[in-house]
Amino acid sequence: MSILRDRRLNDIIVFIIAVIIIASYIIVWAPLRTFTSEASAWGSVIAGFTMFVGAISAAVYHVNKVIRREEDWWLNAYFVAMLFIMFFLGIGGVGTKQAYNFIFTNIYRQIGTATSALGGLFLISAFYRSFRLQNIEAGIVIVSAVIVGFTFATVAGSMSPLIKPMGIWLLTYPTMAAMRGIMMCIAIGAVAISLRVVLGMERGLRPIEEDVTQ
Amino acid sequence: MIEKISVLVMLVVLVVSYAYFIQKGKGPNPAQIRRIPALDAVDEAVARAVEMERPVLCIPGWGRILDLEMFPESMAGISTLNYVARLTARYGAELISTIRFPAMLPYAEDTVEQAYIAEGKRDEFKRSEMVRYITSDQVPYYTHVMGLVARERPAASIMIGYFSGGVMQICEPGRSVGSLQIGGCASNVAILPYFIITCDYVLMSEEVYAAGAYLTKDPEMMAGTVCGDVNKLIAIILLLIGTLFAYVRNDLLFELLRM
Amino acid sequence: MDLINSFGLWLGTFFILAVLSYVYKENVFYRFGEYSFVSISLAVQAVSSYKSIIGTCITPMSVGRYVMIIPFFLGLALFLRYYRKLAFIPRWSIALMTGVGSGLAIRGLIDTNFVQQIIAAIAPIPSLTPYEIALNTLVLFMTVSIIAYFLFLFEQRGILYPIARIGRWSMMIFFGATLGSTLLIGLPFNDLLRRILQTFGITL
Amino acid sequence: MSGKKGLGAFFDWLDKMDKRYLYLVVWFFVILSNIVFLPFPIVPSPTTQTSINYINSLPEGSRVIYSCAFRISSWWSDKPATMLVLNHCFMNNLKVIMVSFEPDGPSMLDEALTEIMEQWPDKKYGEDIIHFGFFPGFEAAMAAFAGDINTLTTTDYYGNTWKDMPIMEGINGGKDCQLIVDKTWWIADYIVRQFAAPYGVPVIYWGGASYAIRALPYFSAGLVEGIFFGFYGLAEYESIMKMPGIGVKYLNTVNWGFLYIVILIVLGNLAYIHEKLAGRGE
Repeated sequence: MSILRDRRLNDIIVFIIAVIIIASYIIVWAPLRTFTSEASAWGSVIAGFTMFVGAISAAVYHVNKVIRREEDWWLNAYFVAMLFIMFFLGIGGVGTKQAYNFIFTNIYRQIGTATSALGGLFLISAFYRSFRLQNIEAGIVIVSAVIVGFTFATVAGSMSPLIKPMGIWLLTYPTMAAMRGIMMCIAIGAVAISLRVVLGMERGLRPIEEDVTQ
Repeated sequence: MIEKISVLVMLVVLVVSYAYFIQKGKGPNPAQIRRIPALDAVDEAVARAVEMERPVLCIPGWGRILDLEMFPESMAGISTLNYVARLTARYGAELISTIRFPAMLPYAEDTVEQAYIAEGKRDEFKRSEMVRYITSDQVPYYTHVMGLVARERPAASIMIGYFSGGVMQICEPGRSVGSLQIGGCASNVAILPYFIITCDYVLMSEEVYAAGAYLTKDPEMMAGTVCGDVNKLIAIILLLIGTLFAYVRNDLLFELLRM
Repeated sequence: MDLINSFGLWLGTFFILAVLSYVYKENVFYRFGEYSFVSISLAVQAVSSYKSIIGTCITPMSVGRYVMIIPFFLGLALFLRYYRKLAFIPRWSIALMTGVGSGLAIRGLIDTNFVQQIIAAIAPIPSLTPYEIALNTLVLFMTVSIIAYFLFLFEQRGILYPIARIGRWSMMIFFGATLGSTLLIGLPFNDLLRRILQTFGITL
Repeated sequence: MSGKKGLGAFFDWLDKMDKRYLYLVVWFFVILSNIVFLPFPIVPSPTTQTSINYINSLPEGSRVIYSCAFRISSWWSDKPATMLVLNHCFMNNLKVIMVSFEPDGPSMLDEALTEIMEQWPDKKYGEDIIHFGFFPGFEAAMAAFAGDINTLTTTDYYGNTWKDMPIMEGINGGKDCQLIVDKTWWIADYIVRQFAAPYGVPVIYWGGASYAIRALPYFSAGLVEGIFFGFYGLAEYESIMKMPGIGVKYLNTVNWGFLYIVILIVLGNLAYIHEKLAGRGE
């Protein structure tokens, strides 16, 4: 029984699955490719369950607040009520589909659009205060931002036909070259750290009793 | 039948160089990471907080732990938080760190507690004061931190880890309260411009992965950071030679890599 | 029927104004809208994952794919993490997800973000005009200088200092372009404006 | 010197002004943009034109996967984009396979599906279009969907067995399809890593403008056939297809908003230069 509790068993599971998936990329052999699809499908199923656990742990968090009658506890009660109502409407089959779509379209969608509009606002005050030519680097950032901005804001096209081609040239060559360099370095850095995870050397993953939801 | 051989070669080179630098790390002179100015400024930032008797705000990013894209940066954020906590314990500055995802909370609390124990200041460690879980929803999270920055007026804010939208709403008030800001983000490069125009020091993408190793001087993490250099040097050589070949209309290397 | 529609329109407008009221001051209406948003998003998430579990586990098992019983129980095991004695079982589920995730990431990153980029950079140039050569050299030099900037073994001194500096400036062009493309302010307001006006019977 | 004081006072007032007035100005610009229309010639970017040419080059009956990974907050612009892609595919008699990798997706795709079936009465579900719903796990789900859909599921979103449907004849996974249009909130790396690199499935990426810029190296490496630059892509796509909608109509707001930002940037830098000169003066 103790072998099942041993942490090294987890590292072995991670190692075997990762190595087979990587091997299936290089060796063209049907069983390896089927294993990759099967393992990915299993990973997808488990990820589905983690979303469930996330919803339940959020509900537990809010129920505790209601029980302890903390400030605004009625909002927490409303949270849990709306969570369960919406969930049972969602899985209720055809009968409740119309009510589910009503809440989805008239409440969920409108709040979503409003929050994304709100997010855009916060940038405005920053454009005035932070967009300043303090040094060469900030200067390059601002000049490049304005050129690309004018490339996309089509009103520039009516000002002078040169802006769009210049912007497209800036995007197609210098920007692409810079992103290629950054992309190559991030890839190596991320793979080096993923290697440590696969080889079980990443102490950061030593399981502290963490909440598995996020 | 084998395909994508160049991918296999690059992976083998990375694993071999990783093993080499781990062995070198155990030897007399382990590999050292070059100076990263933004990380040297962390000491200066905490010293400034002690002098001005204002708190240090350290945000280890708001990425998930279990998401492989964000995992490396979240780990770098936790290591940075550990280093900052050791400094605040040693010099007695007030530490505040805000957490977005519940999965990150145990790592953050654990790392700050261990820092204070290592500095012999276990009694000064105040869990709920120093490591604050806000909420996992993004807009309310950064709205709360915006208010916190305006109220606590931190002398230094150190933001290294995975970040996404809402960074401006934290760096902008930070600048206006005169806090020395160090920002860094790796895979989400779309966030770096906001750090560049608001922070005093910026860690550029892959430097964030090196933050953990650079600050903790842990030989294994150093090996993980430095081993990538071999692949990068190979890439530079291939790019230079390949371009020369292209100018003389010879596509030998081009076909070789596509095998 | 249009009674429900108009009630829906008024309900939507109430929530839009509740959320936008945040700009004036964080208030109870905003919190009400925020709690509704988070609770509904979690419910939609739970409904979608419930339906996907049925589609990927229950139905296939009913038509003979019994192997899906294993991921089904590994998924259910995630609820065991509250139960200390059996808390080691959910770690297998996480190990499986980590194995799949790191395997897919490692093989993908090295191919699409590294090797394929080198191949694209040294691809044969059809018309070797001076402009093409100059352009290719510019692209090559910017990419190489950025890779040089991210070398950690060597101090940025001597010949490496100017190269790293140019690498840093090249990155600034990319960061500026990224910032420039996000200068889209006020767009969602159009949809909100149209929706609010529609509630009062005005169509834009 | 008094002029300088006036200018200095203006900048100080601007600095100390409550930033919410700047937000009110946004509302003013939005309302103005629905009244005054600036001249804006839509010049399609090369990447948009290449994407449309690629869709037009597909033979009739080709299978196109419409993979969506966005949330409700952007449905106001993603729905017109979805309807545009569906209309374009039906015009060329292409068969569409819809799948979502975000939980909000299924209900939104269901809404788009009902609308498109009303617009094209002769197209039949299961023959010209199929909806697979949501698969969690993001990159793992993409890998499974690309490799072999049987490992993921035996039914579509509505519970019918997808193997019996004419649209899925000879199709075992994403790898057997002729194109995948990825409309997403995320970066292009995932779709390229799971569809283009392992199986060579042609990809058209449609993400936010900044993520589209990040995908340019894939475009130059031939891993991606075309890129739509977020909202601008929608406006250009609508103008090329001569189906004006939200994209063309709201582009005027983009222009007014952009002019507002340029004014703010210029004012900010003037304040900064004035601060520097005043500082040096003392």
